[in-house]
Amino acid sequence: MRQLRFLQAMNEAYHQAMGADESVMIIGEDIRGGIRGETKGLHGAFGDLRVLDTPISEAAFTGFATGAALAGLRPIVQFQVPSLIYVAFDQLVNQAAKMRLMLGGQANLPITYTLMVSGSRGGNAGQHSDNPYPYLLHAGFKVVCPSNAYDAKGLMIQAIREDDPVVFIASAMSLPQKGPVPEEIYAVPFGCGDVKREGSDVTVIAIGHLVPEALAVAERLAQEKNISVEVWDPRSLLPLDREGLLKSVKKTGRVVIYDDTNRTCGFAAELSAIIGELAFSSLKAPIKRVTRADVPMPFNLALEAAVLPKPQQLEDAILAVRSYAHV
Amino acid sequence: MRQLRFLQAMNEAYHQAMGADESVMIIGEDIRGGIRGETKGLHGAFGDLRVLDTPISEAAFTGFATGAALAGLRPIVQFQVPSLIYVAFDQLVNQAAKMRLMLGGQANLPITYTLMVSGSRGGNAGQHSDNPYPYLLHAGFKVVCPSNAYDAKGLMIQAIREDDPVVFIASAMSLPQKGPVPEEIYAVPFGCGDVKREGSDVTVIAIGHLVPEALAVAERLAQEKNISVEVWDPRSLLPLDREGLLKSVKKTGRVVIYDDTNRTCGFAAELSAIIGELAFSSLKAPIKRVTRADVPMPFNLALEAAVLPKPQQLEDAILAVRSYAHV
Amino acid sequence: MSNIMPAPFARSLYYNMARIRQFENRVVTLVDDNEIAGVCHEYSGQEAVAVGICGALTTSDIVTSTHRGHGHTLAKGGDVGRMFAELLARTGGYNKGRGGSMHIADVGIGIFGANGIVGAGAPIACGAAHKFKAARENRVAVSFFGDGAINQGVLHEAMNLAAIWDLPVIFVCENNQYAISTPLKEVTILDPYVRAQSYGMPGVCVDGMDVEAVYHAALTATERARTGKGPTFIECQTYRYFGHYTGERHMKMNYRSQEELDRWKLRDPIKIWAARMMESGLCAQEDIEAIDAEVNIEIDRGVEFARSSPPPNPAEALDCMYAVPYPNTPAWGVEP
Amino acid sequence: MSNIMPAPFARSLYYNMARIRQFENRVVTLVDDNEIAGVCHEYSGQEAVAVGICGALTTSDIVTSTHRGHGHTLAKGGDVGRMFAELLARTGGYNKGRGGSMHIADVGIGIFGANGIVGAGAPIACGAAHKFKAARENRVAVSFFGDGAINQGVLHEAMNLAAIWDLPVIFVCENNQYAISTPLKEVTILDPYVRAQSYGMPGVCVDGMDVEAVYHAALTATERARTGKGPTFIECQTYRYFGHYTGERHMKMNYRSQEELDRWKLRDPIKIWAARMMESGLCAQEDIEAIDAEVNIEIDRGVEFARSSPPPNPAEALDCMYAVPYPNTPAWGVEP
Ligand SMILES: Cc1ncc(C[n+]2csc(CCOP(=O)(O)OP(=O)(O)O)c2C)c(N)n1
Ligand SMILES: Cc1ncc(C[n+]2csc(CCOP(=O)(O)OP(=O)(O)O)c2C)c(N)n1
Ligand SMILES: [Mg+2]
Ligand SMILES: [Mg+2]
Repeated sequence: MRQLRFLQAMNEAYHQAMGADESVMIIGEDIRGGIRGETKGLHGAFGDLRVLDTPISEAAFTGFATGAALAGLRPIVQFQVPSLIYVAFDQLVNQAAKMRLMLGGQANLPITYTLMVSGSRGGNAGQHSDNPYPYLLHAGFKVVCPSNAYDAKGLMIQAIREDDPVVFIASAMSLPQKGPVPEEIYAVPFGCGDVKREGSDVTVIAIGHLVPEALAVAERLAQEKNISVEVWDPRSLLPLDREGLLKSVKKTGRVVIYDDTNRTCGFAAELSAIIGELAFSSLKAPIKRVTRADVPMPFNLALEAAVLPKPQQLEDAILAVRSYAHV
Repeated sequence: MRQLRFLQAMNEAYHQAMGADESVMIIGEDIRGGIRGETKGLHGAFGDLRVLDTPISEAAFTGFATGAALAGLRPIVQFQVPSLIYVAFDQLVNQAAKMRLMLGGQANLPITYTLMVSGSRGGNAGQHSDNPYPYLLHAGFKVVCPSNAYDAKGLMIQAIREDDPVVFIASAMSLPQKGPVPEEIYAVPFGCGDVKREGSDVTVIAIGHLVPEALAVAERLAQEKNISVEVWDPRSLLPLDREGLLKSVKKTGRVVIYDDTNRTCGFAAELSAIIGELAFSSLKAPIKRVTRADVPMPFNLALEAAVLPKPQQLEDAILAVRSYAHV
Repeated sequence: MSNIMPAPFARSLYYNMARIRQFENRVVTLVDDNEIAGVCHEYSGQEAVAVGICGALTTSDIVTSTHRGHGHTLAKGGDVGRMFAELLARTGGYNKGRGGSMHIADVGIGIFGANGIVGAGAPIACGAAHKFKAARENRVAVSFFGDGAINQGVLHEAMNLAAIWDLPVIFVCENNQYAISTPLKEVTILDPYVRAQSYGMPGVCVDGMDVEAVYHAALTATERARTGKGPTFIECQTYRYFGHYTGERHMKMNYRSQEELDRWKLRDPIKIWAARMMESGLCAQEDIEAIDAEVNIEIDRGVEFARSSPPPNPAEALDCMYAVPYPNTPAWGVEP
Repeated sequence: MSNIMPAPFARSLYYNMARIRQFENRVVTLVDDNEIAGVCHEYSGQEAVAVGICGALTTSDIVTSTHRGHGHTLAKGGDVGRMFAELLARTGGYNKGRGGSMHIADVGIGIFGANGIVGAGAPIACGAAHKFKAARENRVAVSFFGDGAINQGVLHEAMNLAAIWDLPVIFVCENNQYAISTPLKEVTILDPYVRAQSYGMPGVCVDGMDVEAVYHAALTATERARTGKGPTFIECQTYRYFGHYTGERHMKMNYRSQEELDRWKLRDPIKIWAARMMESGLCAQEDIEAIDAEVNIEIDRGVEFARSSPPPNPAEALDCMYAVPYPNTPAWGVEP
């Protein structure tokens, strides 16, 4: 099959979704120019009224999308950098996320928010390295976090079709990754996790760009230490495929969560709490979280590496839960 | 000892802290008027330059406090309603919380943020019922959540003295509660949880205004069912008194977390994850979370009650973990 | 000017103002009787603003409203019964009892919702306006907000979007002189409408106690909007008769004086309009009384409807969160 | 005007501009050589703004800066060596290698930090200004921001606070015509300084390629601020020579033309000032060359200092987060 980069897969999803449905529009900063490429060609194909380059006014253009959705459009909102959601946080959390329930279900809000270059990308320091999905999960947004180009296209198509607000995490580390992507339009459904590698000793739950890293560690451990690691990718974090998750956990009884966001009240905590409550009797070892440390990203690359979750930590955690014996 | 309401204890803490230290100032909306009473008398006592009534500009006055702190003041920032932090979220999360690390420690930011009437107070619906501390914990803010008037005064004094940004949660349900409060100025240190009731069968970790509810349930279960429940109040959520927490958990081996914030990626998830990893071998039953449901608060009071964590749910959870037998 | 206004229309303005006034009076009673939970922000005194503006709108135009939203909703054609039912938190309410006073909406007739966050409705109106413009629909979006909102950043961002994209939006600033206890003159130097001008859009100021003046300003603005010329900002000088919200009557607040209140009440928008209609021969005293009586009945019936409407089922507390729910999503607070 | 400016001061303006220019040129080399990680937003072309404004400040005045912050920091008296050390992420850097280009600060000499979030520095400057006013200190706070920031709500909120409280703040809008690829004229109708006027403060527009013009505007503004008369807004028309950031050279961007760039370069702030100084007899060609050479040495030494400074210890990656850390706070990503 044809290989595309994650970024190209996003671009194709945009083109196909906008081509298929006149009500889809996109709004954000510098998207005509298409600095990174994910919006390339959209302005030429769909014009000024469906491809809106905005002033630096995130709060307003986020609210704008809410109003456009209430009036019948399906907006895509691009955040140039993930931490810009904070400037628009009221319009996200107090307005868009709450609107449907507050309205008693009178209207749908089919809005897709794209968080470009989520996570760290080497020396971007404190304000440009966040991976802020736990905030959005806590607020009740549907959130998808694709780990490869195929899932990126399919989850983007589904996000745009979904009749609720959805946040699409476009991880900095994933954007250049290549993978097979069908040419036709297709959707990856929400709430369907994916066993990216089967295994029987330990379940590793890896999120987004950490999935390939986890696969590499699993491969190495299989070869070097004969340990069978299952790598489970939730794909959509909310809704979460609990059934798939618990199936894997019940099989292995040993769990490591590999997640590149701040630790406290992060997504790894949520997964740990769910598993701890619902699969307690299957657990043969404590659930280990391997996450980002609880600080803004320091600029220095060695400090950055020290703050980020690392393959070595994952390996250590796998070995620890694998050798853990109930006392 | 003299009895004060939680709200009066806050007011006394403000007066004493401002009296003791000239650099303490307070800024917010309608604080001269003192609608609720927590800021009563401050303007008369300390004047225009230390008690600032602002326009409806939360983002700006939050940033203002950051600048004032960098220039040497110790600002208290009052949010009239907790969900107003979303309007100021960039100034909180991208600026104040990250500033010290980004500066390489060049300056301290001794700022206290007070979130008035946090939580639900009966029919205030979707935008006025949030208890948003998980967002702030995830962002790295120190957060205190006092459950009674004594702790309120002591934690407020400590918050104002602390050389870092601290969020003080003033729960709607706690504000009218009375309790003994010493007249002199005193601080309750951070990172020191409090066993509000000793017990040996089950540990209930209760947050803020749920502590009195948990105590009532514990009392009832002791009398009616002879179950010995320990009620542990973390008081400061970050820093967290892990030692105290784990001591209680290791004693009882059975845990219920009673927390009035949204469930997903909430504080209960974090506690569950910590305990699951660090006290795994002591656990005799799954850790149960009794939290708020994952929706904005519906207006109708019966729906509100259905969404909030309830004593009955706490009791059920205690009974369930108490009778749980490892299979 | 009144002589160029057809009598039925003039009377409808009166009718709509009287409806709001009586609605609010009943709200106060229902709050006192504990039939309404939470807080309500009464609109009394400001009726000419909502009614004058909405007089220039059709059902297909939309409005975004504020915490003080009853007046806008009624003026836009909201049903009294469904509004009371919402305030009483019943299933027959506009929002099925999920929204309450601060979120009442009827999306079907273009009421995109009251809003508990000051200023937050402005960009939402802009987005709807963009849809109208893009689809070449001849519709207008109106954003109501208070004088306090003029210092919220998002309002400025929204005004700029509307101006640069020539959106069919009308920004209506209800300057009732206070934001809770804070006088406008302490927190702004120039008048609100001056700020709008700095975005390159017309900003005007009208007497917000004069429904006719408001209506004519709205008419100019809607014509501008409908002909693709872009947004307008209308500041309406007005006053609220009650406290900031229902709770204020039980508090000692002294941010404004009785004399000031009395002075504004001399220019009561409903009385002024009744007098002017009669002067101009558009109706007689009996007509006014007939309208008042009619409204009275409507209010009674509305309360009756609301009281007879069943409350929502707590088992459905998580309904309405998503159009497409999934297993365990949204999650309850305990594992089922 | 130049003839009323003392020669040493005039030369210091030149010296500071040359320092910024050479600094940025070296930054580009270091980025290309992979000695600097992340991105840098070069200030070349805009030197007259930073230097003209900071020329009217003393060390005790403070500035808040932007993502394009090198120029402001240097003009405010920043040390070249410690700046390079920060860009090279060394312990000798201003922020001990924790901040990098977008967060360089020297709180001690009143540089409250570059900022990666557009507009975010404005309220921070206001808070510092309040401290100066409350403590009756004769100090001023300056907030630099780009033309793009004019559409961020928080900037408006901050301007209003400064205006109503007569804060000693100067808002400096560096209008370099673009926000990344977005031309200002597409996203705003009237000029930025007009908006400031709507808050009741003086708003002026000056030639941002003319250091003398900028300096005189700054002098007027600082005098106003220091005498308790409140804020001023200064728009400086300028241009950036490089792309939005270091990465742009490797991209095909066509939002602006080579002709436009060439036209602006004809009015290069450094060349213009050198010529004017010579015309006015404030210095000779040799003086200019001497300054250039001096700066050259300073830059070399700065890079040398930076390279010799040790990198931070990864075990200390969580340091600096809190003034008062606690056990496990901040937490590492794995249990220790
Ligand atoms: C962003 C925001 N800040 C503060 C509040 C709390 N609050 C509710 S209404 C109000 C005053 C609003 O004043 P104004 O806009 O003049 O409207 P009015 O109440 O006078 O109709 C305030 C401060 C809020 N709801 N939203
Ligand atoms: C609030 C916010 N929105 C968007 C960005 C991404 N961004 C970084 S710089 C920039 C352009 C800023 O333009 P301007 O203010 O004119 O400054 P200039 O780069 O021209 O100096 C943008 C959009 C950001 N950092 N912060
Ligand atoms: Mg008002
Ligand atoms: Mg610019």
